[in-house]
Amino acid sequence: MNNTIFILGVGAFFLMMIGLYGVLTNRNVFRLILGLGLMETGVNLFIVGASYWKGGKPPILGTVFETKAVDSYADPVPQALVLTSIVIGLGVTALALALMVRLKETTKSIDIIETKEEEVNE
Amino acid sequence: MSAVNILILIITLVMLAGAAAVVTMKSMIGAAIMEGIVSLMAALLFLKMGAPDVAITQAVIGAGLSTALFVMALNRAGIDEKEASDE
Amino acid sequence: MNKIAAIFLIGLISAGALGVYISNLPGKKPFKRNGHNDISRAYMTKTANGGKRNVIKKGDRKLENSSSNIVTAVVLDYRGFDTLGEVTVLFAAIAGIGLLLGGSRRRRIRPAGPVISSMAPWIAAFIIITSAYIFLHGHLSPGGGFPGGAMIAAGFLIMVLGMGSRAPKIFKTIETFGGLAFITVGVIGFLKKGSFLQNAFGSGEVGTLFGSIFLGILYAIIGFKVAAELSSGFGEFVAEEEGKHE
Amino acid sequence: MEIAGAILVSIGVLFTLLGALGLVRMPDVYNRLQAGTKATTLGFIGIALGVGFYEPQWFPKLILMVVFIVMTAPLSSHNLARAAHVIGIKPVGEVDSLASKEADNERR
Repeated sequence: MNNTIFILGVGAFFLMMIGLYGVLTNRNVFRLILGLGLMETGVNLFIVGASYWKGGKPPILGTVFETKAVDSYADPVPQALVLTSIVIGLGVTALALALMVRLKETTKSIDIIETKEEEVNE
Repeated sequence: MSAVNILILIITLVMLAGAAAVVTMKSMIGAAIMEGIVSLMAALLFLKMGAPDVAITQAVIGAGLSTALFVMALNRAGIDEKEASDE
Repeated sequence: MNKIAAIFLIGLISAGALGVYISNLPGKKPFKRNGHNDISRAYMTKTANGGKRNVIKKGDRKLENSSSNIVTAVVLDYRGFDTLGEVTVLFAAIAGIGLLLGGSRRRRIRPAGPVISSMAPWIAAFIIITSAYIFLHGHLSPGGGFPGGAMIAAGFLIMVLGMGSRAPKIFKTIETFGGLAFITVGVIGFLKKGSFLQNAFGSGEVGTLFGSIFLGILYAIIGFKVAAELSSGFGEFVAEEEGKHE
Repeated sequence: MEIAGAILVSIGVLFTLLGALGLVRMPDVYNRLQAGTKATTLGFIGIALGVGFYEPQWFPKLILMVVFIVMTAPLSSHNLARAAHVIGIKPVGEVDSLASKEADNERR
């Protein structure tokens, strides 16, 4: 039954592509940061969705043990990778927003076309 | 199509619609809040995939802190909504 | 770049990538071993029962770290170097925010209305207690240091926005000592067991709070560190009221 | 036990539906906030207690969730209404008593 993994993979891929469209077509720095956030969410969904299989339980043993095969749990390694990736994404977004605030204070604009290099250097 | 499939399909479609709204919306605060909705739907998808740790982290960070951070940065920079047209 | 060119480029990428993706989807046959490759299988069996059998039984002891939550075991024990590097990256990002936005601005923050400012400390206390539960039980239930620390930062954000108080200076100290404590735990593992970040505190019964004291200590350290970093970093973004010196 | 849970969940779903209808039907921001917050709070309480009847060991956490919702939902709706009033959205009716009260305060 691969319908679900297909839906997840294609949905995550289209989320990435919508974020890429937002990054390519906007000149507003704030919208660029929003597009980067969309792309990041899409990549995280794709990594975890690639390890999905039907009926996979959350990888938590619980306090009441039964005799269970290890194969009945979902794969924990992509989840661990994505767990750290989300927090790093927040740090990167915050740094980008701080740069945007400085850009606005320096050049009175957040448009990437109107911002000239000489103005920044003054 | 089982019931789980239909649920995942609906959540994915809502998420993609929210992402399209982020890209096309005029108002910047509205776009930031829409990004929060996309993160919330992604958290639901993580939960359906059997990853509750990632779902909690995505819900707290993506839908809560990140949206507040966007709005606070707009406010701190003093960006007006009127100059935000990108055409 | 205009929109037509962007749509054309995205369509090109989509066609290529989706073609590769669909042609590589497995057919009727399920993935080999339900999709677990060898390394995640090894992590799961080692966490569960020392890598001997394929099943998990009640009362298993003498495990490697005796954590119920396998994701926690992978994040903190088997891939502890990754987590150390990740915390360092977060520290670098927050230090960059402090460099960019910090300064000698000491104006008064405008508090919210009376209803919010009188109710904000109670809500912040509730959020902080919940997040302490989340990061102390990181090896028993879903959660852990990263979401717990982010929730503490959210609580402090509510206090800052609602009551107009500033983030205190002690956060920088907590951040520094958090990093030092993480490395100290790693060095203790090096001295006692011979390898950096190895489990030096032993392991007890699976499913109890003190059964896996090593992961508990590490996640508490990470929780405090992430909370201090995010709180002090977000405090820089709060807009201040112009002109009023009080 | 399960019948009581089903009844509570049904009440919660009904109130949430009424809140959603109110969001569409109501004329202005303040009425919409009223519908969207109060009905949804009651709906959430019903759903949480009903789920507690289905799974009795979750009951303490559900009670904590209800306490949190009851603490925060009125605050958020109050703050949204205050923000809408600050940026100058007029209510639908003729009387704006809060504006006249603030005008009184400024005159003093």
